[in-house]
Amino acid sequence: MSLIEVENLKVHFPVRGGVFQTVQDHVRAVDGVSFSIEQGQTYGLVGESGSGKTTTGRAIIGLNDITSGKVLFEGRDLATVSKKEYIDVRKDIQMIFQDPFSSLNPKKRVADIVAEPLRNYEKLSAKEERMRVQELMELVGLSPEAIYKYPHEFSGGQRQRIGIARAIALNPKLIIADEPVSALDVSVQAQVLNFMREIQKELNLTYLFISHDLGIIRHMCDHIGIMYKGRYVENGTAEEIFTNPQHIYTKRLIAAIPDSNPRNRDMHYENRKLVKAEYDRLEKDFFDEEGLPYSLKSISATHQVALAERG
Amino acid sequence: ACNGDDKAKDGDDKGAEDGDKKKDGMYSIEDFSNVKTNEGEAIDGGTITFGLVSDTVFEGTLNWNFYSGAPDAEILNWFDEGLLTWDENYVYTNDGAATYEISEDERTFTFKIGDNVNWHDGEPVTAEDWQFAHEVIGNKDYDGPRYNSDFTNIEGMEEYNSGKADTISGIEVVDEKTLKITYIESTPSLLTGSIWSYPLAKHIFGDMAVADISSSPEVRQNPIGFGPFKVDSIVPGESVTLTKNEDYWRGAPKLDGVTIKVISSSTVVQELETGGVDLISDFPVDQFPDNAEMSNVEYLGTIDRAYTYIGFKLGTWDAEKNVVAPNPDAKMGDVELRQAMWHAVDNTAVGERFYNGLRWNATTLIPPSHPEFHDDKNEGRAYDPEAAMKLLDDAGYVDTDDDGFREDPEGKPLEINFISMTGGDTAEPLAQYYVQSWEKVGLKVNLEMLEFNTFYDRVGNGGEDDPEVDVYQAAWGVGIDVDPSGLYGAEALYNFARWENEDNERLLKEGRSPEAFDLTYRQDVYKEWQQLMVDEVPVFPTLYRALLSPVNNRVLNYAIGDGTGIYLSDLAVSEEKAITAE
Amino acid sequence: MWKLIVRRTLITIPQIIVLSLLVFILAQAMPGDALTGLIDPSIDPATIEAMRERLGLNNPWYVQYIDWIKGVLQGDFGQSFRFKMPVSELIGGRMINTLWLSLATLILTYLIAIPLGIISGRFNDTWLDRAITGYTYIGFAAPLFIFALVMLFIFGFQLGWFPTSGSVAPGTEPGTFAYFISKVNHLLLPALSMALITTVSTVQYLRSEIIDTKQKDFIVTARAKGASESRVYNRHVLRNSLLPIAAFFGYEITGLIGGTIFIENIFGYPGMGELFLSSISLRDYSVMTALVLLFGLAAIIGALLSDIILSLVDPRIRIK
Amino acid sequence: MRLDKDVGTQIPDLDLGKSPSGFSILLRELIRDKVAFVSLLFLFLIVAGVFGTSIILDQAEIIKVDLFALYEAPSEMYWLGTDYGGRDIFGQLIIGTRNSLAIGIIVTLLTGIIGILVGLISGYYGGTVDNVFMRFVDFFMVLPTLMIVIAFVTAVPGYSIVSFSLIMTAFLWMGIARLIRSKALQEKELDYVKASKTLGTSDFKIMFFQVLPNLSSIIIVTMTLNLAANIGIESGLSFLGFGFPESTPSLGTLISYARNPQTLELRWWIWLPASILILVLMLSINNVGQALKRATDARQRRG
Amino acid sequence: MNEVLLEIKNLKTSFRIKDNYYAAVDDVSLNVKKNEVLAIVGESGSGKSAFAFSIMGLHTRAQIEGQINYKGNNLVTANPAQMKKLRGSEMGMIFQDALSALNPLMVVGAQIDEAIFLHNPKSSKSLRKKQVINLLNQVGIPRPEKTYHQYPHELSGGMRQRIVIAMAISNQPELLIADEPTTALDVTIQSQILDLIKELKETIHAGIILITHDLGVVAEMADRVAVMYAGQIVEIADIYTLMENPKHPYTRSLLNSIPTLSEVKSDLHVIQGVVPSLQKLPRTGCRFASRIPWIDDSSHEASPELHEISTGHFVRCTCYKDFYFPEKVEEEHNYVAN
Ligand SMILES: Nc1ncnc2c1ncn2[C@@H]1O[C@H](COP(=O)(O)OP(=O)(O)OP(=O)(O)O)[C@@H](O)[C@H]1O
Ligand SMILES: Nc1ncnc2c1ncn2[C@@H]1O[C@H](COP(=O)(O)OP(=O)(O)OP(=O)(O)O)[C@@H](O)[C@H]1O
Ligand SMILES: [Mg+2]
Ligand SMILES: [Mg+2]
Repeated sequence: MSLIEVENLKVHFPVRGGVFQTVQDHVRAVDGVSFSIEQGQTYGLVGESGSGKTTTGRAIIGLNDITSGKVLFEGRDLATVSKKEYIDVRKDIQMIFQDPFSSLNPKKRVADIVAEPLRNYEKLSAKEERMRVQELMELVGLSPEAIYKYPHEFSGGQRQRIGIARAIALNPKLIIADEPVSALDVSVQAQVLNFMREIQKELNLTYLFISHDLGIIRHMCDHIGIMYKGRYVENGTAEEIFTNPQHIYTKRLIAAIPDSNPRNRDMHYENRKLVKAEYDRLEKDFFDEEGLPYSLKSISATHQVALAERG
Repeated sequence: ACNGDDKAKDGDDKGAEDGDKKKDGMYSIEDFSNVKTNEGEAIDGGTITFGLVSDTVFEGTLNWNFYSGAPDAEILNWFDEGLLTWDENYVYTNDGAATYEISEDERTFTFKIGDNVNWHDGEPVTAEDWQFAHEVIGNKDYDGPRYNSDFTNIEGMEEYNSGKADTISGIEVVDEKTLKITYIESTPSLLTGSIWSYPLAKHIFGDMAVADISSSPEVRQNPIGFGPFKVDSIVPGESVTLTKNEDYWRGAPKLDGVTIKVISSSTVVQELETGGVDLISDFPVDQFPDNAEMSNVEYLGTIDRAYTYIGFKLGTWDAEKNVVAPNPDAKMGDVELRQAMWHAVDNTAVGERFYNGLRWNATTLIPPSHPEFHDDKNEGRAYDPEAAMKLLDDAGYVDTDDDGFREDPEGKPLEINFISMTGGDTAEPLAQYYVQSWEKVGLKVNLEMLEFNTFYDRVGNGGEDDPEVDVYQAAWGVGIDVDPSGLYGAEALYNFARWENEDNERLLKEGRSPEAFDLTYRQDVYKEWQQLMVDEVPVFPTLYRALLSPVNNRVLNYAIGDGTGIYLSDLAVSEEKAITAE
Repeated sequence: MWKLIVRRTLITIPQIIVLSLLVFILAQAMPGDALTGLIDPSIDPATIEAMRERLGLNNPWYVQYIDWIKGVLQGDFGQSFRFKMPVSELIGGRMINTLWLSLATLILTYLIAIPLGIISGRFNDTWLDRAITGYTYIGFAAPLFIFALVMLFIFGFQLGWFPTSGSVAPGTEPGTFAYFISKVNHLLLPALSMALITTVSTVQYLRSEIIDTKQKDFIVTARAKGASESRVYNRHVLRNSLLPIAAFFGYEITGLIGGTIFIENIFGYPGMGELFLSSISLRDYSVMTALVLLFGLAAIIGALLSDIILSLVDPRIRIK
Repeated sequence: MRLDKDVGTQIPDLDLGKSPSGFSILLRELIRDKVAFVSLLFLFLIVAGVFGTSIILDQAEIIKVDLFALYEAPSEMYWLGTDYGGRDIFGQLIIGTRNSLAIGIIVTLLTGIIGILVGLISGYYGGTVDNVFMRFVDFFMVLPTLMIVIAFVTAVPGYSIVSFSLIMTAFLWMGIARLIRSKALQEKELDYVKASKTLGTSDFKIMFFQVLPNLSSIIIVTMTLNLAANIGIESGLSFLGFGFPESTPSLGTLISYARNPQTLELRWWIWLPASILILVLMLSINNVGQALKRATDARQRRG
Repeated sequence: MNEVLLEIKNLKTSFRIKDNYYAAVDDVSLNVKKNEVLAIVGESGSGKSAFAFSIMGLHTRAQIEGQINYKGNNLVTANPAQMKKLRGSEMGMIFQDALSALNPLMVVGAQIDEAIFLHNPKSSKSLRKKQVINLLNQVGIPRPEKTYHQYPHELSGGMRQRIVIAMAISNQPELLIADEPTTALDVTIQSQILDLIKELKETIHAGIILITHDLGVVAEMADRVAVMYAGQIVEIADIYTLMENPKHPYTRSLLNSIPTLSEVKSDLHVIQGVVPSLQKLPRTGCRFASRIPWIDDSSHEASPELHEISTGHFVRCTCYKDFYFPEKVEEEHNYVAN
């Protein structure tokens, strides 16, 4: 059984307007998304800005209300579980935020930040708590003495590690990482990515990894879902997506990634042109009248593509 | 004490010098004349500016029959007047616009309006106008404050007022210029201000609904009268300009016109110094010492028909029966306590210190502004703390627990609640001074300063007396009629002391009786009454007041006070422009 | 855009009702009433009581309120108890005075604020800026009433340059040039006194707004395009900095209301603020209530105006 | 040359905007800003002086009327002369300043507390709660506050420091509520709030223990500036005669004596010291407030 | 075609912080030729923008030393009027954040129009409008007439960036400086913008300075690359040399720390620490030394120079010779770093 299964998830935000600020319309931020993640795997969510990646992640962890659909965590539907159970489940899902600067309260010491989840869920004595925090700090590769410092005394990469320490404090099973490195300098990115992979192995974590950088997704993920306007266009293993993209949108996305080999640039440029031409030509076939992708069709056991009914 | 009459005679030599004489900063009303010393020759025409000192604007109800605010009355004075005039003792004379005759039974008055008395629009002032004024005031829709016992004393007025009669039986128009009014009760008060002598122009207001008159443009924007000046224009709340009434019955005024402008008490001095105004009605006495030597004006002075007093709450008001309900157990019920409290305060010092002598120790409840009736032999109760303490000791008010304050005869702590009104700089320290004085004789008094409305609410203006109030300080302006029953009678709501006394009732009654047409009889009655009040002390007067009225040196033929024989139509100026201060 | 106006206007209605209710209850709660001031031995207390009855002052407050609000809905604010004239008429004259005073103050405020703000913002940290900032500091700290008193003292009394009370010289004929001049002469000192104080917040605001805008990327862009410094300021910095000032305009009105009470009181200027204070002490409820309501309305309209102005000048809001 | 290896100390000045304790930064900035520092010292002296002396001073003695010492010019006996009641101006000034300050402080604190509560709840929860609160605040905002307060003061019988403060508070808390709300709205969008939510921290705890500390500097700044404003409002009301009774002197009451032109012109000692004192007080408080404001705004920070 | 357009010699740009000046750009020398793309890469804070601003003369409060020779004129000593003339006409600049680079209160058409007008004040309005529409077409805006009258906030990120580009090229500049023109954009849009710049280069033959921190972009676009670290150029070479044969430890680390599509490495190389802040920059010795602590001190030069190790390939400091990637650097050094 998958650790988490998302079925036809929809998150709509009301748009208010008119004389009385009534609900006029909805932003379909997430509009029918389904995927599942196996224990210990990393699942990548890619898509351009505004495609609903963050909203999906937040809906799972409960930061956004789910309009409809199911989120099954270890078989339990998060929308219907009892409050008590929910608190339990919540411990198992944690989040790493994009911005290491704003995700740590600047007025709190690292010790307090990392201990926050412990204080909420586990009754520990002050000493036990400190021990645990130091342990966690060590785990994320920071000096245990650093717990009395404030976040601003750390570099971006180190802060991201503090965020991770906080996220893993309760031994969660699933970690949702929303663009965990996009705010970091190139040289620091690697630090965090390496580290995330390390603790994944160590703690048998499952990641929902959200990013728009396909290079990083490729590096990190086993499975990938490509989002477009709140829907899926393609879902499959990293291999399948990168070597055998089926949807023109996926193709175009991949073609748009700059090639790091300068010698390929002309070829790459031509390829991009070709893909663009194909995209323009086939747009009608891959998107419905509203310009939204169709629902997913399986083309192999692991690989689904959004195609029109006719195929 | 003295009266305005004396001053009129010997004012000449004093008025100009008072500044120099009073180096010690102490003044006295005797130093002031109420008639302006004329300097220079009158020029033809000219206009003057009259400053209406008021911190609230004039309301603009410019008709004697409807006005309620004092500022309005000051404006009215310039363009309208009563048909009857009175002498310095406030007794009606026969040299006004109308003359009067009294019938044998002293109940019917026959008035004759002068032939040359015409409204500003040229229409004659008629007996019908006079009758009309009574009809309007007596009408049930009348919205002014004039309807009172003076009117109900007219035969048939109450029937008319209640709608039972269509006319007032006691008022008869004999001919165009002759009116006859019959009163129910004959009283000397009739001769001192109790006759309503202000006609209402029927040709203008006759067709209006009574309720609409007071807000009509004929009252507010183009008011009419038959006085020496005519209203030319009005800036509501700010100023009025008047031009002379060529047709004035005493003869055309000498001045071409008058401008009345409202000035606040804070700008009075400045306006006077710069000649912005030529004369004002009431100069704030607290500003006098600093400006006594203003070179371009002469200060006229007269005794104000008013006194300040301290009252003791001795009961409550019975709103059902409309009489006072004395409370024999009132905290202030002990007459010796009240006497002691009078003795404890040094009003001479207060007058000298706070008012530089322009207010002075009051002795009786009839102020010297009524020289015929004020008993200047009666000393009241002089400042004498020793006497006060003795009185208190004797009455059993002694300090039993050594806290410095006296307890009541039962030995219970005595805390007297004293309220006074805010307003003016000195109000608070003055009240505070009284508290201190009482403390000196061992009385514990708590002071609360209240704003006007709250003050009267608590004193019992609405008929509900605040039981928390024991002593209060207030002031009365008194009418030209000396009769004090409206303030101290058992049926008077304004008897805030809620005091009732048989002798008092008797004396008040005697003062209004037909016998009192005899002056000495009436003087004796009021002398006795003044003494009664000094003995009983339901209230005690604290200060009498001077009314100061600076007048620019260029102004000629001006006087304040009554019975001077100088009229506004005589007013003239010696220079085109007001003289400014050096 | 119109939706905004409609919505704001609709919201205004309950605001007005609550405001009127509040004021009315307050008025009723005040000790004394319009006739308390008539205490005078020559006036029969029974007469006063009868007048009170006739004026409905003895009715329960809600009856009085309903009577009153009925009238207001028909545009009738009732009669002034003290002035015995329709409240609307009474206020009418005062309103014009206050309107002129406010207008003059506003004009002066901006006449002072805009150049000072611009100089101070553009040349920040120069001695000129320091002088202006110093002025704003003092202006910020000086209570209006102290400043007004001092102004009155110096220019009204000592130097005698300006009249010290009233709104127009007595006897000047309305409509004439002399009348106009006299009006202007009377409101100059009060308006200037108020403007000198109220302007400082605008100066400060404009200054920091300019300093802010100066550092914006699009200013660098303008320079990169080759625009001269003066063009950068006139076309880009100023326009963008004045926007919040324009939006502030409506709120200035709210600020003026408080100011006029002091100013009119100190300068004896017969306007609504002055009338308000006297109607309070005279317990002239109908006038007082109407005045508060009008001032409230002015504030509401001011806020509305600000929103509208902002949405007119700022395309980012206009679109919505 | 080798760099200091302690990364922790390498970074700090990368982002001074957020700091461990807003307060210490504010203080540091204050001390650095000479004008503000002098103002602060001054303020401290005034406050300490006023509260200190007012303990020693015999208030009853000060408001005691002395008929034989009216309008005394300043002398050794009466440092700042006396008023028309023969009362010592210096004493009144001290007590008046104390009263004005007390009112200012009480009102500032009360409005602060209400404003913070309302603003925080409104901004943090947003949505309907916010809507309701903000309609309410909007309503209060457009009230002609001064007039309503005057009406209130007139209607409320026998007011004291407490009731007067309450009345003022009732109409002055909206500004700070609005400010706090808008800041809370911004703050709650920051990831640390979201993080706390996902960690199971209760809304109450997040609001008061996570968000509130981050608003501390802005609160301090606003409260400081409000303090000046509130003292101004109090003295303004007293000036108009709707503040304290005379027996409770305040700066405004002392200044209002100047409305008597004689006092204004001839007896400067009654109103001038109070005017100067209030000016200096406001100037100092404002200076401190402005300096604090600069300190919180990283861009404007000096040095 | 290969004439030198811009020659920068020993450029030093310093900012005043408290009472001292600190150089954000420290002794930078390089050339830009016509028709070539010179990429400048480096971490945040390495001085790239400060460098670009210095060339354009856009610093308001900075001290600039050295020479910036543009077509033989030294821009450092040029007077404001001369600079004003050059800016926007011969030298165009594209900014990173297109939204904030556009005046929110002006329609975009007017903003481009202004760029033209400033250098051709006599041209007629209608003519300019035509030019603007042309430019909008040129940068690939679908309905230029409509877009002309739109405000920046009404446009998408990609569109805005195009407007900024249109503005920069409106007067056919000979030198175009693009400061991270695509950082804020999605990959698909980024590729469009990059292609656009590429096409522009072909049409206007300008010399382009492309500032970026994305090595992918560099690989796609650059002819030559300068790598900046802490205000200095640490390596400069043509694109192929640099990508295939990087020498400086910083360049090498950088290249190794980026995940690529082609080869999935299990571990990325990690560079320790961050670029120190301006005040804390080491002013002597090898500025990168602290971030490669496993390299012996003796490998570094006392005052590192740029060494030309092959034609057109310059590397700073001798430490590159001894550089190697340590095994598992992280474990060893994280603790040291705290
Ligand atoms: N609270 C909200 N209210 C209204 N709309 C929202 C809200 N949150 C997100 N949206 C909208 O939902 C859509 C999806 O947003 P989301 O943040 O999930 O995108 P994303 O893929 O994470 O984009 P990015 O790469 O920019 O982070 C966007 O159009 C966004 O404007
Ligand atoms: N106006 C300025 N005043 C003071 N210091 C400045 C100023 N502008 C830049 N700096 C400092 O100069 C150094 C270089 O900044 P610069 O903006 O050039 O970096 P960058 O390489 O462009 O970084 P990024 O990739 O983040 O844009 C940084 O340490 C920065 O803090
Ligand atoms: Mg996102
Ligand atoms: Mg940069």
